[in-house]
Amino acid sequence: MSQAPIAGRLAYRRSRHIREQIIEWLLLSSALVAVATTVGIVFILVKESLVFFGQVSIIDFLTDSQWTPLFSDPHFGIWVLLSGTLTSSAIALCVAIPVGTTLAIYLSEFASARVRETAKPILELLAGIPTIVFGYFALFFVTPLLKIIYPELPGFNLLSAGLVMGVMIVPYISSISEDAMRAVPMSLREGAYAMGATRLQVALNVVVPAAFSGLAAAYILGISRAVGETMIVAVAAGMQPNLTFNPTDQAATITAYIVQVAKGDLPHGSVGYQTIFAAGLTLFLLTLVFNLMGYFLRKRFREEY
Amino acid sequence: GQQSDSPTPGASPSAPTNTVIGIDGSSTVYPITEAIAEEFQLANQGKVKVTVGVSGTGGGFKKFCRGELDIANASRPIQKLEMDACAQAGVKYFELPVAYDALTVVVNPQNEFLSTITIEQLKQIWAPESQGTITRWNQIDPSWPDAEFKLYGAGSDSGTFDYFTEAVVGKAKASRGDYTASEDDNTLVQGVSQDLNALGYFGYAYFAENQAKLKALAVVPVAGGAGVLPSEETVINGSYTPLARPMFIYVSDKAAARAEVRQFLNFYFENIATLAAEVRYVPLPPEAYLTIKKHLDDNKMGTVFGGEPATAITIEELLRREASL
Amino acid sequence: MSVSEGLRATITRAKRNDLIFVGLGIAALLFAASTFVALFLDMVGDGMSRLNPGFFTEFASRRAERAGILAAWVGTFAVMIVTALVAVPIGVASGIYLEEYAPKNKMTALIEININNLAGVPSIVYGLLALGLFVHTFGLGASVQTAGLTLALLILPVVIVATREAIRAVPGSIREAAYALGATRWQMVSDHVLPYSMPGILTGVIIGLSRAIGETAPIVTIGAVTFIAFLPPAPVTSSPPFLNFDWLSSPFTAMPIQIFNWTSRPEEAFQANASAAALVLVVMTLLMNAIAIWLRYRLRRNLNW
Amino acid sequence: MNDEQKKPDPSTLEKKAAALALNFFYGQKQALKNINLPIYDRKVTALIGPSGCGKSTFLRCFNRMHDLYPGTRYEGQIRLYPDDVNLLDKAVDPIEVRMRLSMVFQKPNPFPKSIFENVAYGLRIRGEKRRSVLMDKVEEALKNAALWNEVKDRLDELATTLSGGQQQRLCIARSLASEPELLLFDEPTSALDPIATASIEELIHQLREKITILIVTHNMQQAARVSDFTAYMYLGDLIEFGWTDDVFFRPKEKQTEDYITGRFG
Amino acid sequence: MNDEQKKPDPSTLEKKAAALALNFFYGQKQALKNINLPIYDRKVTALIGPSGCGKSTFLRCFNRMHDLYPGTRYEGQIRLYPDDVNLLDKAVDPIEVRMRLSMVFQKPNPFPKSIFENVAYGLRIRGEKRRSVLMDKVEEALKNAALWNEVKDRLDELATTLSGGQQQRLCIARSLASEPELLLFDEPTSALDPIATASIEELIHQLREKITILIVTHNMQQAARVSDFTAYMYLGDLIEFGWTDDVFFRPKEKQTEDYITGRFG
Ligand SMILES: Nc1ncnc2c1ncn2[C@@H]1O[C@H](COP(=O)(O)OP(=O)(O)OP(=O)(O)O)[C@@H](O)[C@H]1O
Ligand SMILES: Nc1ncnc2c1ncn2[C@@H]1O[C@H](COP(=O)(O)OP(=O)(O)OP(=O)(O)O)[C@@H](O)[C@H]1O
Ligand SMILES: [Mg+2]
Ligand SMILES: [Mg+2]
Repeated sequence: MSQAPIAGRLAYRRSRHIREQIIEWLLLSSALVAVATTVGIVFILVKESLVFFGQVSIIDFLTDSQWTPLFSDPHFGIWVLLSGTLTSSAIALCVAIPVGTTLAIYLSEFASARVRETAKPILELLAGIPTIVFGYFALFFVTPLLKIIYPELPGFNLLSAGLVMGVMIVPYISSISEDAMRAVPMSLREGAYAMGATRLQVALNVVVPAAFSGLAAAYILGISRAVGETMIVAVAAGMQPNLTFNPTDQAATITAYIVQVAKGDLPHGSVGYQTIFAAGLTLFLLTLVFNLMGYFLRKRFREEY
Repeated sequence: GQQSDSPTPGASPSAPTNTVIGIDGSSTVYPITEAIAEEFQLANQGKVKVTVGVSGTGGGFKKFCRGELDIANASRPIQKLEMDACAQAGVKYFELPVAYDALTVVVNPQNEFLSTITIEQLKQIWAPESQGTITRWNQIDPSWPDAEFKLYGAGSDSGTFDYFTEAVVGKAKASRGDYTASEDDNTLVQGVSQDLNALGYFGYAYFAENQAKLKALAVVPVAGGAGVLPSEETVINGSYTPLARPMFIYVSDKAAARAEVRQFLNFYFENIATLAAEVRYVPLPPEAYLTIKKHLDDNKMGTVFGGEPATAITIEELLRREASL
Repeated sequence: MSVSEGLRATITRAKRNDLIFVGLGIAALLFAASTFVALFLDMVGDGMSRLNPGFFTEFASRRAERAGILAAWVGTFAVMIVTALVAVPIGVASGIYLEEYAPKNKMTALIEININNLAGVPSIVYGLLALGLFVHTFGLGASVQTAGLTLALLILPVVIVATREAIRAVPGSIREAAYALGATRWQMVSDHVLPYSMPGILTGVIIGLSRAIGETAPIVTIGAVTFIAFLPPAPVTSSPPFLNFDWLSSPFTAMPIQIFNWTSRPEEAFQANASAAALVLVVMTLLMNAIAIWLRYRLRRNLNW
Repeated sequence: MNDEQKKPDPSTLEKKAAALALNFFYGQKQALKNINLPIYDRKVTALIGPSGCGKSTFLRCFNRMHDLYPGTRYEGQIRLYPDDVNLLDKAVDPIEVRMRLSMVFQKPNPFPKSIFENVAYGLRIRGEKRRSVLMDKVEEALKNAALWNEVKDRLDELATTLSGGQQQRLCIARSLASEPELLLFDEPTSALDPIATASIEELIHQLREKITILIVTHNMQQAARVSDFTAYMYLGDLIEFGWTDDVFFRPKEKQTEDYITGRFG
Repeated sequence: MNDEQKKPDPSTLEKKAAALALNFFYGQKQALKNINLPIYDRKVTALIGPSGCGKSTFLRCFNRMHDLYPGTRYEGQIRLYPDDVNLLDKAVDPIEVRMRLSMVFQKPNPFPKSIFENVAYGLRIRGEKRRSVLMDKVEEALKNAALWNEVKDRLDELATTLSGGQQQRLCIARSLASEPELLLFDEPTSALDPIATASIEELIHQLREKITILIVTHNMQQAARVSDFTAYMYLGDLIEFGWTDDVFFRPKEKQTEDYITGRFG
């Protein structure tokens, strides 16, 4: 190719070129803020956790069956808090995934445009309610309600916290799933309808598999929300660190523990206080695992319509 | 200027009317300081601004010892770790007891068999060794029913927990773990009021506001003695022991040098007696306040507790210690 | 029609399943909606009596009947301004970078995984980050700016994702049209992609803000104050330079904190205050969501490619 | 046009279906105007006409596809023989109609399932569960669609991994598996390259031995190549219908001639 | 074919551009193979060929549209006259190229802005800010695109409220406003109805007085109607190029003839 100088009318305009470059760098640096945030989170959590693990063996942390870091006889078994977190999340997901998915399918495949356009915003409003409000709702409304059916239920329990958390997550799941389903092109549905499939058959056999990666994303976000939810469990699940997977028990979760200690009376820098960073790190890693799983699921099953 | 070393947020050296007195710390002390701050600002028509936070005693001291606060609310004396931090940052402080809280042991109002309990019995119930073994009323006293009890208490991150364990079990932070813990005392109230076999403890204010839903137990300090119910009188006369505990504010030396902080502290000690009672705490006798106030005037700084937790501090004992400063 | 009896029975069965599912869908919808209604009525019942003008114009007080939410709503408002001012430019710029500029390489993949992950990081972990970074390392204190920055980081992924989706909805043909006329990349973005994706971006921003507005855990963790009987300094002054940024470093309280504080008061009367404040907060989020829906509807009318 | 020699009078042929005074409306907009068109049994009928003239709309009336969208309205009849019922009758279940009349679309639209499951789908929703029956029918359909050799070793792979032409043949196999009486093709090759197009056209040639076909195409060469009858539509009207070579070489209407020779508009 | 009488030897004509040994690659896939094609000044050149043969790919080389997508690669030259530079040279700024060579797409793609702003956009990015100049040029361009009368009273309305044919003429006006030297049309009428198509063809007729035009079309009738020269492409190769009526009525290649008479594949 000729590298001869190009006639003026077609040569690069330097000023324009430089301006474009600068803009690109600015945009890139904005995108890096998100990376910096993660780095910041990891840095803070790891730095403070190192102090903690300097005094508590990581083996104990992972294997001890008691969590009494603030007692005179301290134990640091994170499993105790994890069990609470996992149980409440599992209850929440048992509500949120079926209800959310059913709703999404209903809105996307069955409901009329009118119903959909009315229902979606209302559901999104549910997602906008401050979680602390949900917390007191669980404690003062749902728990007494459950007690009518099951009088033995303690005043604080994972069950009502989990249920309310599930309701809170429903809109996240239904909204994202519904978007994913609506993105499935009509031509795919028509293919199935043309063979004589009913709406439900089309929904379950064609739309749901086609929207799989979107559904996975919705579920993963739901899990992250459940695992990371703080105020509902702090208020309604009781603060008793229990190694239990029984929904009718009361138990502490990682998040509830952190928020409580963060405003408690412990001297900062003490091992007891440092536990919140170790717990925070655990929580971060837990959600990281779920999110990475979601990412790869999405990548693997990216829709090619 | 007077502010340069006090980076209180919002402080603007050029405009003294914008001065802010930053207070933070214990949620237990909060209602008292809040009441004072409210009245003080009214009396001042907002010329001096006061903020009160609830970061917990630990969070308060953390900021206090970094020089970020003027006053720290504390539901326990300053501890060794925090004294070191303060010393390192060159923060000196006045330790000012402001009122008493009577930790109240409560049961469900429908509980017929309990109205008095001894410290010994409480210890039996709450000791770490009891976890999993002592779970029924009749294990404490055979005349009590054969039913499982449910325990409610302060979160292990709180000063209340530290104090109660020290006073009852004899060792701070020594407690059984299988009880419902909450930082939010209302949830404890809720729990005890709904549970026939509940026993719990929390600050007097929460009992006082919910007397219809709860029943306070008279506590027998030493075996064979008489039960004492918590009240202003029993705290002041020292008979409600060991569950009466003092609460403090800590004022940094630099803040104390500021006119508006002085003004605030003066207001504090003039009004504490009425306001503390209003928010259901037990004020100290007037002469006690005079002694304490005098530390401030005499520039007597430091703590009288040596960084150790302390219990069974009656007002008398407190004053004795204060005098030693 | 002549289809075999067996087939007709199969069809009938399939259609019955359809009906059953519609029932389930409606039940799920009613379930979600009735939770919302129950929650709302619960709050109205408890808090309505406190909703008088004074409630909005009074500061907090130890006397429940005198206490108001002036400092709380002003604080929330100030924090939201900072949050929006930080999150919107950075989030939109990141979204633009990722959609319009980023080459498909490892670094972009990393940024993407990272943003996906941040979207699922529990809010309390952001609180820990803010405590370590903004409060302690940068010494910003528990101020409006700290809370604003924290919540900005928290909603950054929401804004980025919404921006990207809105940008992706702009058809490639519009981009090619602009390029074909000789537009540079940035001209194409600023003249076309950005304006046309505004409805989507705005919706994302508002949804992000309505999430931020109800967040309790992170602000509790950074240690926002609770009693404050004055407002941050006004951002505009009567003397030159007419702008005043002191409000950024002013202490503040926010609606969720106020609610949290009131619910933990011993006096029964404060519970009504808490309900009333929660009601105000919910109505605030409802309004924001309503605005988002309205905007989305209004602005999208013009965009039918 | 390939059967020029044996070209009897259409009225002697057996009909598979017929549109009678068919009108169709999208909301207020009338897309089909009084269409009367016979579809002869085991013949290929091509629908041609400029874009937007209503070809797809007409085709989709046959399997009641429009029922899926609100605001659409049929008038008149489409009779299906030998039962002689009106497909558009409210009392007729569209699901039953669609089980008898299969449709292949412009863009290949395989389900996001395995190749096997795609072809078996029609049988499954008919309640067939026996693996061996399914297997046999799938094989037969894939053979009929001239795809068996290419996919027999990868029946469990995702259908979306096939090439465009293969996907379209898969969609045809999917339609064939449930043994429809009438196959509806809506521009089945417009998204395909010439080679894939040729293979689909070849397939249509073979299929017409057994099955009635109605095909929409925008490609006049294709219509000429594959069909026995051609219908020319314009702006919702049926302008001309007849043997394909008559329509192409001896059009009765000036309009048809203009379109076919490229002078319309 | 309208200019049959005055048909000089092409080599005597002035060239506006020329592809020289042009190869083009999408990643590994070669989409254009050694294309040599002159584009004569102020003539209409039509590109025809079956779907996927590389017509659009070729057209988009001229204004460096492929630069926007990663993994594409040019080889060879496209020379632009009278400057006589290689448009594909790395040292050539694609922005400058696009400012001189304008493109109109298959589907009308007006910006969702006012009619006025659509047409003025090319001038705006050239830095023109004076309202009066913009107004004049917009009017001129709309007149040249035969749209002025229809829109002169509604210049502030959204362009998307126009009908399809009007939108496409608006896109042409948008291209014309910045006075390009070469207009590239990629199937500009394939999304339009016959009436709108006719109006665009009429417009092309008028424009060729002033401007060089390269048009891709899948409609052979259209190529025959509007172009002076026709190039027939097949699977990335340029098979035949010449005066339109020669290519249509006296094709040199068997392949071209087959395609034009509908017998390919
Ligand atoms: N869903 C719809 N709502 C309203 N009008 C529609 C709808 N679908 C099609 N139309 C209109 O009905 C007319 C016939 O459309 P149809 O799709 O049947 O045309 P066609 O002949 O298949 O065209 P093409 O060759 O482009 O596929 C057109 O004017 C079209 O704009
Ligand atoms: N972005 C791309 N990446 C890879 N291959 C492509 C891409 N775009 C087009 N191709 C391939 O390049 C070849 C030429 O495509 P092109 O779009 O130029 O064809 P065309 O002649 O314009 O066809 P049509 O008439 O359908 O528009 C085709 O085989 C096509 O599949
Ligand atoms: Mg069609
Ligand atoms: Mg093309």
